[in-house]
Amino acid sequence: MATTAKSRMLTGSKAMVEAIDQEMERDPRVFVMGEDVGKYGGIFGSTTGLFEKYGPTRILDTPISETAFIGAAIGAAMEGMRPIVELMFVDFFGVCMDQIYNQMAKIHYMSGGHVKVPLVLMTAVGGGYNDAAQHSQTLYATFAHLPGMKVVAPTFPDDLKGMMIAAIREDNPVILMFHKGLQGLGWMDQLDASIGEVPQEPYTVPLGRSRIVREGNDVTIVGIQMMTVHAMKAAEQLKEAGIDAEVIDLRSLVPLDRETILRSVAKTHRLLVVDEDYQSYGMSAEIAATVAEAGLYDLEAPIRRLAIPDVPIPYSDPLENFVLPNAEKIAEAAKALVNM
Amino acid sequence: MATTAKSRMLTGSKAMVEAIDQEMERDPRVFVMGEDVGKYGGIFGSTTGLFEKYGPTRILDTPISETAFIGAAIGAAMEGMRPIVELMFVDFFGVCMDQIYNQMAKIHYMSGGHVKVPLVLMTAVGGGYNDAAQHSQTLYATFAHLPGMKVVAPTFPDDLKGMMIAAIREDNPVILMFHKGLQGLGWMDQLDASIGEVPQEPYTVPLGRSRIVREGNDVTIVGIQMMTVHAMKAAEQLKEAGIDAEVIDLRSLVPLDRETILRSVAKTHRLLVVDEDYQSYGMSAEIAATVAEAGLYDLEAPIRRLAIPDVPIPYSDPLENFVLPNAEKIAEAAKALVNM
Amino acid sequence: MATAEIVKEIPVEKARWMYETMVKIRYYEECMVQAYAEGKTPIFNIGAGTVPGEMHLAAGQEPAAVGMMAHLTENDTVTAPHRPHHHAIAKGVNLKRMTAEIFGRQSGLGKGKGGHMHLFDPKVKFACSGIIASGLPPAAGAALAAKMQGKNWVAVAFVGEGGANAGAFHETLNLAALWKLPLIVVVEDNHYGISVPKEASTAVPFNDIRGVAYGMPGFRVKDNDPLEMYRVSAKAVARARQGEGPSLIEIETYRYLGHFQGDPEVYRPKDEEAQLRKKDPIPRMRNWLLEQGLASEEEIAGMEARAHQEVDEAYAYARESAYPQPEEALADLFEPA
Amino acid sequence: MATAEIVKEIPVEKARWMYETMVKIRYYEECMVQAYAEGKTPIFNIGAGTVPGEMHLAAGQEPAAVGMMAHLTENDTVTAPHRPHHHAIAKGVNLKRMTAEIFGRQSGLGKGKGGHMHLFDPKVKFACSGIIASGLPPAAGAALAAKMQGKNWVAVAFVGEGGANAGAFHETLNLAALWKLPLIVVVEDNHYGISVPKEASTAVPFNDIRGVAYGMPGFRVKDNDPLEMYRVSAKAVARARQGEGPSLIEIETYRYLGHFQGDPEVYRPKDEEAQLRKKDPIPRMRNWLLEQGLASEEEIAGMEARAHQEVDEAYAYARESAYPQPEEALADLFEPA
Ligand SMILES: Cc1ncc(C[n+]2csc(CCOP(=O)(O)OP(=O)(O)O)c2C)c(N)n1
Ligand SMILES: Cc1ncc(C[n+]2csc(CCOP(=O)(O)OP(=O)(O)O)c2C)c(N)n1
Ligand SMILES: [Mg+2]
Ligand SMILES: [Mg+2]
Repeated sequence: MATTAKSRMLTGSKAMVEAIDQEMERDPRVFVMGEDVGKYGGIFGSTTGLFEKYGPTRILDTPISETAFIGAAIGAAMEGMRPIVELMFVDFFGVCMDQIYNQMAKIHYMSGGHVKVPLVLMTAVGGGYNDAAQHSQTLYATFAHLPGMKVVAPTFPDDLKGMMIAAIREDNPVILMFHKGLQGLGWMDQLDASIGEVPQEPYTVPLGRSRIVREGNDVTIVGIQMMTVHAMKAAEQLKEAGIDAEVIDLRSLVPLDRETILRSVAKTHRLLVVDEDYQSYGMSAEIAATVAEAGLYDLEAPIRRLAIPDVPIPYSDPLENFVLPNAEKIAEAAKALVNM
Repeated sequence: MATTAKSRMLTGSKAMVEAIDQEMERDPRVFVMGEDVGKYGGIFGSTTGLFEKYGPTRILDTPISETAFIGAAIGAAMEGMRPIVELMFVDFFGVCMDQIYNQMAKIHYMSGGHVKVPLVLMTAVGGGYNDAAQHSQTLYATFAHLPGMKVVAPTFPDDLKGMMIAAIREDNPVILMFHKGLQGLGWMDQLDASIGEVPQEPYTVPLGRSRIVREGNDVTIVGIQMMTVHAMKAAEQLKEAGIDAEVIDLRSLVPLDRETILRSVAKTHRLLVVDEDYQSYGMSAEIAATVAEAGLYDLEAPIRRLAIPDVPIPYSDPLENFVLPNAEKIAEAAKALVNM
Repeated sequence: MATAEIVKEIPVEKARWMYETMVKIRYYEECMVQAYAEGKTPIFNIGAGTVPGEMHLAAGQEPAAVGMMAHLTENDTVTAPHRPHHHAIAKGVNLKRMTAEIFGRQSGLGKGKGGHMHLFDPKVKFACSGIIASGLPPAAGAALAAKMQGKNWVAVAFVGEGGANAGAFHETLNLAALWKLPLIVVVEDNHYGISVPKEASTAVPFNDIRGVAYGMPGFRVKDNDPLEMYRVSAKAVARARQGEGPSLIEIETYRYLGHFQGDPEVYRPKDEEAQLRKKDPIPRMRNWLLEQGLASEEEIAGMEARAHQEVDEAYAYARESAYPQPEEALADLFEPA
Repeated sequence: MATAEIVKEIPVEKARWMYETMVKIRYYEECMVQAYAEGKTPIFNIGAGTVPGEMHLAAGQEPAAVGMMAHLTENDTVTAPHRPHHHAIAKGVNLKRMTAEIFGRQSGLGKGKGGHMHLFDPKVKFACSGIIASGLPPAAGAALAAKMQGKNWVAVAFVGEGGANAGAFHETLNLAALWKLPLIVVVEDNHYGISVPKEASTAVPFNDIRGVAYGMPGFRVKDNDPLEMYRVSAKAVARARQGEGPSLIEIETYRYLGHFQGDPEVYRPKDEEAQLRKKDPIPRMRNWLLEQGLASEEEIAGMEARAHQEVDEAYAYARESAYPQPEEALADLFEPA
């Protein structure tokens, strides 16, 4: 997204709120539902100020009844409304997945395309702040595996705004995951990546296209959200070691921009996939499989995956740090790959 | 499993019932819960005759409250019981996944190994009989992606018995998926594979080991359950075309027997993975990634996946046939691979 | 059957509509028994024949559908469960395209993608789903949308008595009561959830009392009585339209057939169906129409003929319709941009 | 505070135990406020400091825990939600290892893997979980296991008033009532689910009435009264032990602190905490013990000192304990064969 005269520095959460706000102004059918989205402004700040502006008829605090209120969003969408509904932590999907994957995601198909379900389900993902096994997951692949919903996970503030607006305007259900650590919340680690230039005007960033956030020739590193941020830091370290890494920020899991990855691997001949989700049966496998199918002859080294090693996220600092990929581990893996 | 003097031909469902029966006789802590597991004997015959033998105190019909009764099985397991609980169709996981993946699968880890959850969750998977989008899925990867539970999916009657007994004796939670089409039910397509020699005595088949159901040198075909059966048929067709396929029946998704696959690919140099689950972010990706990581140099052709093409399972015959892999499609894909 | 009193409350054309629609539903289900059996004899194979897959029929449960739907218009939403034909027909779903869908044809409501548990007719705001109680939350959402748009439209969700023990039931009733949504939840108590009788699934004898847990009125209709269902539904719909909030209705109804076609029915007394059929609501309503002078034998015969004809035409349409092309399986996943 | 009557029902040692335990809980939570703040000033960073991650404290909610736990033994099961310290302490969870767990140490209950929302002490059959209402089904399972084993053990599940609107609540109460399980569900009404007040989440003013939906007794305890909680719990536990089935209790209680530490609390009146603290159950119970002659000032001082010392020792133990080795993250996924 090119910055314009009218862009300012915004945090991830402010960028997202601005997107929702502008769309609510534009389209009276847009409304927000979720736990603590009202006065509280969303536990992760995804609705800050909107209750004050739009009041309780468009910003609806819900009971702790995810099946009922996410299902209600689906029903409202089927009637022509354009709900944005928040699942507070993605980890809670287990209490409401039937509505999400058997109803929301399948109705368009089962109806032969006659029923639209224009809905944005936004949800917080990610760990790294010791919130333990039930509040730290990303579950990217859990959603991306099940057909009928777009699944996007923007990393940077400008994409958070542009993809949120695109998601709201989209006539299909979209799961929009935002990473807690990249929202620029005052009570989390302050990361540079969580603040960025964001144009003031409404704009859309197309769903389903990755972005090359660093060009390079020696190795392709594919990441998403926090792993993109770590990969970019790793790329700096690699540069010092004389390795020129290309970093792709996936941004979207469904649709998956396979072309960009394949093109990059055709150039670098080496692929490292980094994922904050569980390794097995995850996003890293899908990227690897894509290249093993369609880019095999480009590879000059085995594909390498770096992800959560198939255990729940442990609470204690040394344990959680051990399972989470970070810049050092990425740099190390990339080096090993290049030296193969 | 070597057949013995005391083995008979049994259907998949009878083999499974025999396993449960023998374990219930052996261990008074074993009991069964689920919808219609009582007088009805299980919609897919997984408890036929057990209610008559053990009565309502050990074979418990439940309300349609999957969260409550699967959660109750977890609680009972934590108290030293050894419940077998049935989720009638795997497709219904969305109403109870929190209990399954956030409680059942994580408690052992979160407790530092101090709390055991010895539980078998058995569930029916698979399509091919026009039961449409909400009753035809396998969802192999949905479960296999989430750590803390073993996920097994036996294909043949002898494995159904042996793996069920192993699962019941296992001190960890096990998801045991059985394929509706391979249970030998009187009201389904009659497949040869759904009947087989099954030893009378109790025995276990270790969880986590695949089985090579056909040895060959030209291409490795990895399948599970119905796809294994189709792959074996395809292998016959391939034989006529002069292609000698090795067919691996995965049997277990977690743990995943990566060694057998790698060894096979080291021999055949070609890999085709066939899956009745959705293709993207699925089992086929994990197998492909495993080989792209650890067996890349063995490959003489790109890896090929054949799976549900990322749409919900459609109802109508021509549509469902189109999305389901079958022997012909497998043979075709294998031929293309060998001729590459 | 309710006594003469109800005559004052029910317009004659509604009474006739209810009767004719019950006949239509019953005949539809009877034809489906036949169609479903085609290609499944001598060996029953669920995936074979003209209409493959699971088939849950509603013969005997007509009163729940017609008693409620008599009060609804095309603007009101209905969600139904896995046993949806009676609701669909009473709601005015396009019968030809519904039948074509069940036959898996391209001209079906869902182009053959949905099937009998997944019928969607947005024109009359009808939807159903094969997951127990999953229609309740979306119905609440439709009610919410009506409220937000300032319409006096209502939404009705049907669920079996077995489904009233699902979490979605509780969550939805609480949400609807809390937000005073124009939602009505109708529990069809046909005594069984597949093989499990109500007393083995439900801690209370009747679900109407569960309204107490949400401060919402609970109504109970006994004896599968279409007129009583009409009366009670009138109250619930009026409340909803007037912004007074949701209601809960439980109707005692009869499931004549197995849970699904092919059900061995080992779990119920052999003569249960026959006993239930003795109380069949259709002849009861027929007699009542005659007794009350609301329709003559001739008029009734005309209604019956019309109902049969419409059903016959729908089946004929389905049979004549083409199957979808295989590759169409890949279409309709997403709405194009 | 209940009047003199209760003296006849409550053995003196129970009354003293309740007081001492309330003091212990309160002091534990106050120490946790401090420990949690360490390393989080001047800038609050949830992932920093001695005790990182979310922290939900129960200061003010002691009566719910002690009034119930006074009736339980080590054989009875308790499941608690995300705000579990008061239940854990009253249930007799190993305080040192619990604190070490919260501090993320190797000597913790879960070797540092669980954290404050995931405390498991199988010795006293205590478990908790961070997912709302997720402890109810397993508690029903523990009750089922007791019943199957012919034991008169009971299971108690605690849940917030916000959690009483989750589907798991409905499903579990129905199952427990249906099977007459020795289960007691205690709803702690601290008026908020994070920021959402009860009247914005719950369609009825009080949850005790929801017992009606399951044919089960519903009890209500007002004013955060530990003695009344004791009395009501006695009835519910006795019923359960005698095989008469489950009960539902709602207690009106007070959440003095934010939902979690760091909560900006924009949603509640500034003086609410101060108002609630005026009715603090701990001094009320202290006065009552004195008035009723159940303990002297000296004895009370001794109880308080003992409670403080135990807590201090637990915190000291935690601080002295080592962190786990990083690679231990890979252990404990599965029970070895
Ligand atoms: C969540 C879920 N659990 C289980 C099933 C399987 N199932 C289909 S119909 C049925 C019984 C439903 O009983 P009831 O609600 O009384 O409706 P009825 O069949 O009597 O019309 C069950 C258990 C399902 N479809 N969805
Ligand atoms: C299923 C689920 N939904 C949402 C949350 C987020 N959450 C954590 S605590 C809480 C509020 C709980 O309120 P209540 O049940 O009244 O308990 P209290 O916090 O007041 O003790 C919420 C919404 C969760 N943990 N689990
Ligand atoms: Mg029923
Ligand atoms: Mg609360």
